Amino acid sequence: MYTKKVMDHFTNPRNMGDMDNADGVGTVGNAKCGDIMRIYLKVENGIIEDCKFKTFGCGAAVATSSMATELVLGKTIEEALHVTNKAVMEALDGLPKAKVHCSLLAEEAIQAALWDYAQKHDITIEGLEPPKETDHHEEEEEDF
Amino acid sequence: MYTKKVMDHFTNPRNMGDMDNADGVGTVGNAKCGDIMRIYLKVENGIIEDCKFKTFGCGAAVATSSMATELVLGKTIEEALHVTNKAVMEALDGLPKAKVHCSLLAEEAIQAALWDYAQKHDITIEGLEPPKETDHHEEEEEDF
Amino acid sequence: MDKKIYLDYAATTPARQGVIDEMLPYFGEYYGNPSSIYEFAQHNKEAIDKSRDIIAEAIKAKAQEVFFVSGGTEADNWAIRGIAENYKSKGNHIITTKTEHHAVIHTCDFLKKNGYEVTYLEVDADGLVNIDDLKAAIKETTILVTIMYANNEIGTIQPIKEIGKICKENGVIFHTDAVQAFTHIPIDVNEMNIDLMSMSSHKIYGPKGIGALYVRKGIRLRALIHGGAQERNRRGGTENVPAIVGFGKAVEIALPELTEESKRLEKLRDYFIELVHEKVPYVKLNGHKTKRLPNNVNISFEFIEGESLLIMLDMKGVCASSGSACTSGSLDPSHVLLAIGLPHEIAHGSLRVTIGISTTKEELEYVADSLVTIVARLREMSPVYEDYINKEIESIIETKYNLEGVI
Amino acid sequence: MDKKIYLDYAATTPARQGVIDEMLPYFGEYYGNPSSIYEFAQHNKEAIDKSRDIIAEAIKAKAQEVFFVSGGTEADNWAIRGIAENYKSKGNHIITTKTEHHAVIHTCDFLKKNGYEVTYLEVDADGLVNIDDLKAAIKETTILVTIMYANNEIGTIQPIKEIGKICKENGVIFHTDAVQAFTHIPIDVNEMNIDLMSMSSHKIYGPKGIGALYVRKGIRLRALIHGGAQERNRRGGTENVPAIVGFGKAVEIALPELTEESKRLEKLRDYFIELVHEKVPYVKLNGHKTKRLPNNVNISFEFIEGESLLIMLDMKGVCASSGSACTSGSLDPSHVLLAIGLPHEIAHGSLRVTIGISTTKEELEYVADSLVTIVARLREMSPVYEDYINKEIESIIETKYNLEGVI
Ligand SMILES: Cc1ncc(COP(=O)(O)O)c(C=O)c1O
Ligand SMILES: Cc1ncc(COP(=O)(O)O)c(C=O)c1O
Repeated sequence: MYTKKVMDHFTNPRNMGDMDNADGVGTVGNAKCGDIMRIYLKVENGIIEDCKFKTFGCGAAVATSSMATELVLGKTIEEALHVTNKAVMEALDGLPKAKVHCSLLAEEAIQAALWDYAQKHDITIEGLEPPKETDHHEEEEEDF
Repeated sequence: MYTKKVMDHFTNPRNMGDMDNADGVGTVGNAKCGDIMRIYLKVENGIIEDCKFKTFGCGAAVATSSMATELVLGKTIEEALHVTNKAVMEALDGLPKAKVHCSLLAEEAIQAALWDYAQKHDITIEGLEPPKETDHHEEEEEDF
Repeated sequence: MDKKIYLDYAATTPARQGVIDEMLPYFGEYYGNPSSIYEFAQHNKEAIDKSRDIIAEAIKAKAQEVFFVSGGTEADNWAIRGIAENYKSKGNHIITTKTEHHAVIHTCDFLKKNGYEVTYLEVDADGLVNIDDLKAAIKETTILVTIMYANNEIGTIQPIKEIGKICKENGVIFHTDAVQAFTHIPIDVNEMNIDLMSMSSHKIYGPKGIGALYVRKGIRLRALIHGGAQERNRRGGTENVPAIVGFGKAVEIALPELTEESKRLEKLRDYFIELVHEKVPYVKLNGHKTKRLPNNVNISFEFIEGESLLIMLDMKGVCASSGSACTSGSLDPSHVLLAIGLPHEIAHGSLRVTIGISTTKEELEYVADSLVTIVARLREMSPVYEDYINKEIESIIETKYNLEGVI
Repeated sequence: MDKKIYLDYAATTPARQGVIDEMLPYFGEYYGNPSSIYEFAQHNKEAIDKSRDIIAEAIKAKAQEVFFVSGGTEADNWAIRGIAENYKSKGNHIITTKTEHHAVIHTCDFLKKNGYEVTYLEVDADGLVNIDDLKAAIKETTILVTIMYANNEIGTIQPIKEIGKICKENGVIFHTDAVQAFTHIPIDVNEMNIDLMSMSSHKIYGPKGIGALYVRKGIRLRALIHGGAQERNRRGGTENVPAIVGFGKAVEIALPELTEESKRLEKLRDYFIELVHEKVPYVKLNGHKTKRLPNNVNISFEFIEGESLLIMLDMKGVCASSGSACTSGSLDPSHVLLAIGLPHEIAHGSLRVTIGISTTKEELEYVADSLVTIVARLREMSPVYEDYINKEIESIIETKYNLEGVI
């Protein structure tokens, strides 16, 4: 069902854990849809120096959050903003159709953490929207 | 599907053939229902001295006509009248439900031959009705 | 019975050894439920996908257009009822023919009782649908045309490509029951404009209890069997993995052999037809002479009845059929034979011989010889033949069909 | 993966060797179509009759009341839709529960969309239907009550005898989906006043793709699959002989072992439940503690999500399920767990372990030990658990269910 990369990131998640004195923390998802992701950021001079995650969710949820942290680590805020769900999926060699929403969640988790960082440090990050409750469940393929 | 007795009478039909100068001949059934039976009788002093049949029809049709001839041979007309389809079926150790109509046809064939005999010899046989076109097809078991 | 000559391949076929071998591990070893998440069951999911690919490729369809069902009958029911119910708002008229398999006819009958209008097209003496009749029958309210690819009793192959073209031109959905045609004659659902197509495994040396329905992308087909999310939500029920694997394997084996095997069968078929006509008088071939399944022979023997004939053949080790297997046990003569205009008298006396992979020339010669004896014997017993000999009636085959018989 | 511990017997079972051996000759050797007239095929007819007898006897029914279908799903669909359509003139109201299998729920949903009124009864926290609710729901227009015998996810066994009694008293037809109960607990259709009952072969060590519907004599059940005269005109389609034979054999083997095997399984089941509760904190058993299938364990693990749990178990060679296999792939938590009132948070983190003939105590101990590690690992990764540890939230299991957990 999952690619080797997904399985690797699920079984050996990178950057898993919490962070004391994080500069930004973002939590997205909810128990109803079965996935909750939390991203911690440490930002220095506009560069993401450290990034951690915790995830409650399926294999894809864990893997996408792990991959997302990898992708933003060492990047500028600008660059991190452009780590899209597509980039996460590609880096994982793809996801099953039913799991695409996990990659969206990972993208949002990064943005939510950046938003929190901006709020706390009273700065404005261009193009960054406040996080909102969304539901990424796909419609059933066709309705008969 | 068929009992051993039925198969025996089908493969080795008794009294199969036609008869010159028969005293009575009865033909029942029709091509539509797929069974036609013809019975020939030779009657002497009120006793069935000889009896032959020809049958167009299924295995059960052949077997019941064969058995019917056996059952009436040597009997008085009176007795032959009482050779019912039940008697024929019992003598054959039974018939599949869908084939019961064959035994009715055999009963009717005997009676038709007796009727013909009575007509030709201008006598009345008590309890004997003129043959009529009937259709013995069973209703389907239940209609859903 | 020592000898067994099986000549009822249209009723069902043995599963090939290669098919059985392929299925076997899926009963006790790879038994996982393909919907399960663990590796062990994922293997079965892949096995199903592989079969789906094979079948899709065989008819030039996409894998997502192939749905597994429990057999040809379910495929027919699903296609017809599913379309009827889903396109009700568009119309309530269905067109079919008088020679369809009971799975189609009885489903149409059922819909007719429930507010649909059904046109049962006549066929000609060879069993062919008239294209002009079809054109004339299509109207505003027509939502579905369901016409079989090839007939199971008389083997006649319909002009499917023309039918498909007309349906397309008129915006009418076209379903075809290809149970007898699949892997016997080449099928291309696109070239033939087929929207839905029924297939069955046990007619092509696969296992019983499995079949497939092709559903063209874009066709909305309401589920017939509701349940779990199997078959992309369209057909509930734990997948019959071994059977699906076996079905796929059967297609995989049959397809490359198609051309050669059908040629071989056609030759045998025509040889047997000739042989019977040579050796037995008052016989008539039913179905079209050339637009005919390679494996089908259907012959009426005048003055005798089919069941007796079958039993006597059985006693000589020959397995054949009269009408279709599904209707045996019923007392009415086959609706197909009546539809091609056969009088009851000779419809009752018809024999279907369908040949297959194991059939040899020698077997057919043996059967032809057996027929000589058996038919003679049954005619000797027949009051109808007696009437003919006594010149009380005429031979229907002689007078109506101008087929000469020699005694 | 070297080790394989299969604990998903409720999803499907391997066919027993004895079953496979019994089926095998019917693929390539006794392949005849049972509707055919010749001796060769009559053997298969008898084989089918034998299986029918075995199954009828197992539920104290008559052979003519047992109809073979393609599986539990078809049986459910047929029973519900068949009754709904045939008794429409009497009424349009159907009663079921919120914890039925999708084969039942989705069929009811379908009927609801098509003019029927459906009452989905609530269940209590253990999954049991309230008899007074049922009584209150029955009205003039009620034509059918369909309540499952035992639940496939949480194992809860419904008070079928009481339900049957009430249906009888009210002149309402009663169908039960006994797919998970059949051959696991003794069933007597007369004593329990069951009018229709669904059974499936692949849940009881028989082959996939075959099942049966019991239909009490006198119940008029419209055909769902129209076609040939098979199954006494009620279910068309060439009979799946090998599968029917295998199904019969599976019942024949299972029945005499029922009492002893269910005792063994119950002991294992309760041992495992205890073990997990001892070793893992914040866990909750779902389903009734004693009115429960002998082979079913369903446990929620707080703060974690089920799919991750399954994958990690899989990597340790353990095959288990979360919710029912049929709904995996769907993202919603199981409708059954929600129906018994579980909050989404813990419904998502549930594990179904279903044991069977090969299950040993050692296997379950291994699984319990694995769970200790895996659950700890997943909680370490869980932001919800972090919130709990930081006292930002409370444990639902502790507060709502008063089940103490030790860290
Ligand atoms: C309670 C219940 N009903 C019905 C079914 C469907 O049975 P089948 O998979 O044979 O269609 C299942 C199993 O999937 C089940 O557990
Ligand atoms: C033309 C045709 N359609 C449908 C069927 C039904 O297929 P199955 O027996 O797989 O249900 C058959 C065979 O019985 C057939 O010959």
